[in-house]
Amino acid sequence: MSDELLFFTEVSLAGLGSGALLSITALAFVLIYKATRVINLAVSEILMLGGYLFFAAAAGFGLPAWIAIPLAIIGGGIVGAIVERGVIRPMLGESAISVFMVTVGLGSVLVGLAELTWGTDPRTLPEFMSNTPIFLGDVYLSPKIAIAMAVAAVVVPLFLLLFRFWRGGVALRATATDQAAAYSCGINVPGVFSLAWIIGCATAAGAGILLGAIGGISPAMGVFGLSALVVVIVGGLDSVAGALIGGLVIGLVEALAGTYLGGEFKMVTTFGILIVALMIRPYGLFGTTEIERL
Amino acid sequence: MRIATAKQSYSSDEALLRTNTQWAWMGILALALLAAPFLLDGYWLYLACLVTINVASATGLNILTGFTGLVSLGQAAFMAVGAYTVAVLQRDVGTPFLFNLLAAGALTAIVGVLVGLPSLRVKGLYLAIATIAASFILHFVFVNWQSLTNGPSGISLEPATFFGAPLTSNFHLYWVFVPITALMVLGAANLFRTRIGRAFIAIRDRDISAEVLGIPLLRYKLLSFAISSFYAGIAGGMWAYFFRVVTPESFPFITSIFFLAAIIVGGMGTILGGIVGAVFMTLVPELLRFLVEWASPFVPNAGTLLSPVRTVVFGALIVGFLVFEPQGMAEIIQRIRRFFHLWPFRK
Amino acid sequence: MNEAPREAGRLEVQGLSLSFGGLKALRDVSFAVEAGSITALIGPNGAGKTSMFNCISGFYRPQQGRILFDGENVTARHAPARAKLGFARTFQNIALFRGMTVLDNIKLGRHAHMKSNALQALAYWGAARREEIALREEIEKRIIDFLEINHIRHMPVGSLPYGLQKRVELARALAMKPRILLLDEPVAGMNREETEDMARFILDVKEEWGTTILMVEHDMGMVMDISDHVVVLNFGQVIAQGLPSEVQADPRVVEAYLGSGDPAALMKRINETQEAA
Amino acid sequence: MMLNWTRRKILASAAAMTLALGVPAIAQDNQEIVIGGSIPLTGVFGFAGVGIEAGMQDYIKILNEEGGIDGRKVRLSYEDTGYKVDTSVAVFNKLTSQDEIHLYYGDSTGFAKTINPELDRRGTMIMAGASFASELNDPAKFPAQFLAGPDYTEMVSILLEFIAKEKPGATIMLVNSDTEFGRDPIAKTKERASALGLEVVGEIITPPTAVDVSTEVLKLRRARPDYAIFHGYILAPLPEFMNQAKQLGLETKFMGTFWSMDSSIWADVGEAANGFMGVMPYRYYYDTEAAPMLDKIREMRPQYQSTAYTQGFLTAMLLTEAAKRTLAAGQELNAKNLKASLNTIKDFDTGGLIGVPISIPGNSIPVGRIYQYDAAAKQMKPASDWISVQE
Repeated sequence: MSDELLFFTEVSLAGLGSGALLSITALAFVLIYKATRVINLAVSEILMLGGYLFFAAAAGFGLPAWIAIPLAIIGGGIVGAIVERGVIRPMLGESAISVFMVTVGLGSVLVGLAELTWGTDPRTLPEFMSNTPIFLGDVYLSPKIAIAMAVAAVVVPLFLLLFRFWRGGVALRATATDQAAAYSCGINVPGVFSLAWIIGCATAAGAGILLGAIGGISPAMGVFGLSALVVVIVGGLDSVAGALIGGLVIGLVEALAGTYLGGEFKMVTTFGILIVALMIRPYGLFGTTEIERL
Repeated sequence: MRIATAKQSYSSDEALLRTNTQWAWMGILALALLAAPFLLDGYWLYLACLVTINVASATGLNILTGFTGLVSLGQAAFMAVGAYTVAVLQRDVGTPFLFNLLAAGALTAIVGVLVGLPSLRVKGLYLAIATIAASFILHFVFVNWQSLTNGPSGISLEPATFFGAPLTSNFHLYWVFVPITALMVLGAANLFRTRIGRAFIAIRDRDISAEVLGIPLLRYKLLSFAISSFYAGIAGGMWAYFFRVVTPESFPFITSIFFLAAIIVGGMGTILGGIVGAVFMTLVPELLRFLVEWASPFVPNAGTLLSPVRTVVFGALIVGFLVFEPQGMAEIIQRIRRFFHLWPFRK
Repeated sequence: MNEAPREAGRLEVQGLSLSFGGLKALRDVSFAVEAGSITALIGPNGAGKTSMFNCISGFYRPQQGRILFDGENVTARHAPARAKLGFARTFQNIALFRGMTVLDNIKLGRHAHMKSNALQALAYWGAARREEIALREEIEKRIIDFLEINHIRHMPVGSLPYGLQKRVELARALAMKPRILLLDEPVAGMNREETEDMARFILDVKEEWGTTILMVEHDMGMVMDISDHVVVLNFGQVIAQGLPSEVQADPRVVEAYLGSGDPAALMKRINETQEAA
Repeated sequence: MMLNWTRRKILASAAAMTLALGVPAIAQDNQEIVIGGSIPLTGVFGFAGVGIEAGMQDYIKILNEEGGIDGRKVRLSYEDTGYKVDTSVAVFNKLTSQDEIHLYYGDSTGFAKTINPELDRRGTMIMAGASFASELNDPAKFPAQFLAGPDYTEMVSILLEFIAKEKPGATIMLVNSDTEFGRDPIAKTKERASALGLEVVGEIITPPTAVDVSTEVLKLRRARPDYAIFHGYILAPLPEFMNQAKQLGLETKFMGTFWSMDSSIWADVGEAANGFMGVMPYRYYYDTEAAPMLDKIREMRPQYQSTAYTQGFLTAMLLTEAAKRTLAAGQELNAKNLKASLNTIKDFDTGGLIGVPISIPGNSIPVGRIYQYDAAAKQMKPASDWISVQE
């Protein structure tokens, strides 16, 4: 392999790897949107919270990673449940924008609470992943990124399968299609809402652990969620496959733009793609088009 | 209890202030605004100027989001465009203060129309996200168009002069900012007693029906973007004269959320809402400062709690108002007003 | 201002077809609405009446056919342009703007005929001020009195009872300087007394304003009482048209209303059509 | 009596009113000297702010125990800014309306630039702070400010001097965050490097929010520079860079500037941090070379104190030194006199906080020294002598 090609391959792989991380985060958005039609911007902060919960369990209580990780994920789910019951359900029937802004406010509350609990200093998570470099032939792949890819490779198909075959997943899909009809079919719609929030927030918390392991944690790390939001808009707000493919595409494009144009072009390329995507396919590559009525 | 006043003519019934009580309140407000700079110390005068700028910007955002129903998270970026316009004009051209402000408004209006173009295809949250994208792209321009914006280090401004008088201190700026903002608020109030304002509200309430009733949607959405950005641009211009330095980091994304929060808390779709929201949201963090100061003898490290507490309160206000008082503070004020209208004959 | 009502227009629909995906909502529909007449468009649920209205007011673009207004082809015109031309409509599910008062809702109808620009509006000065005050005067004198809604003019529309809301919608349509009024179920959901009031207002509009009126209505009694001409749609096709008395006697119409013997199939069609609309 | 008491109360409230209304209080001879401070106790810079505050307080305590300035006590009046410019400005306005302030500590480049016109307008105080932005090192544009150390360009120059000596002709990669802070020294660094015969083989700009730096590491690997100079970061993403570079077997030496150089932030990183180098204008708390002021600090604070602490301590020392010299000359405390007095500081002994006697002819103190992290000892060890880039 020529040097140039090798470099390109490595950059692309690294891009796909961080794209995988975006995909997992995007999944949290999609799950919640699919069931409840809420764009939950607080996913970003749940992500941050996941990192901190892991930090508290692993560094604070000295628990081993295999206990700390599930604890943090469950913690994220619990926060999701509380939030759904506490502030989202009373907003049922309000405009999408209002609920969106509620999640924005919620995000701010969570950041403040994290700052009060853990302080504002950035921190490093204890090492819990292998640090052995991975070489595919001559191609180097950062181990943490490889792990992110592996996790995405497991989690995304898992969600696809769950949606298709598991009862709860079917209920979720039914609710997504038509709330009233699902309700009249005896589906526990509020239950489905809670479930979606729990799974969504747990996913976000899991993504937060991965993210924290790579870049450390800080109350401001939720900004990452904005990039994931771009992914879901490009991929389609209600499409699991869209989250996967959107994440990989954005990850790849960011890596290539960052390498060949310069790091300052990463964000602007992402948002440029977003605008183009909105103009060409307003409901994303795989999203469902909403029909307007008079 | 006040008896409904008989109107002499339709034009008096179309006026903004229709009752003596309203005139009286307006008079009190005007007196307070006149007396304020003589009574306030440096700190409060600084806040008064900041509040004035924020009121102008929030009123602009309210036109777009509150009245037209187009959610924008790009208000900070629009203000930045205005601030940069003022800075560049002053540095390179040397045009006078008022001209610069108007130019800032005009240019920002054009940028606003461009940013509003996706409303051709998308609306609601998708549009909100498009405005986020636009603000990041604008930020990129501010950082990288070195020759114009001086890159990351930004532009410093000389103090403005207003008909020969230098506007150096907050005391001076107050006398210029308050009338400008008052005019802007008056303009917004006027707008909503004409066909254009009605068209905006119609688009917000039922956009498709509005079209059938003869309102070209895209044109009016873009017009709303233009007017709202015009306001943001002027507010940004005032901001530039106030702080006298403009950098890409002067208008972070959180500022956009701040303004959206201000109109949510104040009341979307009412002129009063934009005003009280901006005043309230600007002053709450400062009031928390006093709260923390007061608590410091009792709470260890109270000083380090201020910032997180502000973050929590900021979020909680957004959530709280949306859940419990979606119409905002303006509605609370109306309720109090109605109460006194009927007083002493309570329901 | 106090202008005279604009001249009534003649509407003609020629071979109109509209489909959503595979579903044909309208098939080759043709009929005419004579200037100054009251024409009723009737048919069972899902017959395509509202789709027809949506085509006429410019919200749907038909795949085939033409819409002529006083001989001019308006098929390609956008909704706002048609509004300006004199198409004024009300809506089946009341499309008043809840954030505005009754008066503002009515004023909104005049939008397309006003000229003030944003700068004048911000200053409330010049043309904007003159226009607004003249409009207010005209609405007070010609519409509010006419429709007997003086007592509610400053109320927010959301708080009004259903019947009054319908009346405000009519008021708004009148403010549009209509040359043809399109009324989508003007008395749906009204009690007897309200229905009679509305029928009287519609007749008065015809008498005093001379406006052409096309209405969709289910209330057969009222349709037969006030219409000059009736067009019957079923499954997207015109199955009969003529004088009320002729139509009433037409066996195809009777069959359409009583059902074709397979209620389940009919229901299905109806639901599908409503979905699409 | 009653009447008397009431009258006094009225007078007191009247005085309070006057204060509140912003009428300047009549200066008293023995009035205390207040140092104002917009200090980031929370936010991304919170770790530094806490140290800064402690350092300033400690120096003020020492000073007051020695009798203050010209018999006048010194007090620090400060508030948390959360490292947000608008909050810093609000704090500035609040503190200056409460007290007569001639000395000020500001927390960021953004604040330093934002408040500069106001400083010039008031002409009553001088300011130093947590920013070492090169732009501030311009007495013409920032006449009322100074930096208690080298500016960022000077810091990188010190690193370059060191590299030129250690490995002439070395290749260098610049890694900067896409922020004002990060981009600050880039342009000048290239000039300086070529003057010293060093080769800048590339520059990497990372988005401020970037967490994953894999692609950047690949760039580094491709260029295989002898040195990588990081600027515009505190910690992240440095450890990840160093980790991956180590995995890839790169020989590159990693270097940083002042705000990345505190040993406590590296303590958590572990083995990967070993060998990290950077420029430090002050001595570390645990330095063994003779330094009477460090002895005093260690006496007051038996625990490790951060470099931010030293920065705060030294800034307070220089601010008050300027005030001391102004008053000694019988001059009024205003920006012009204070700055002029500050500029008279020549071959000044900081009690060993800086290893060489310092002079402040302009706005900065362009001296520093290279330290290297020793992961086993969890300490920064000196790797060079003191280097001055004063021209």
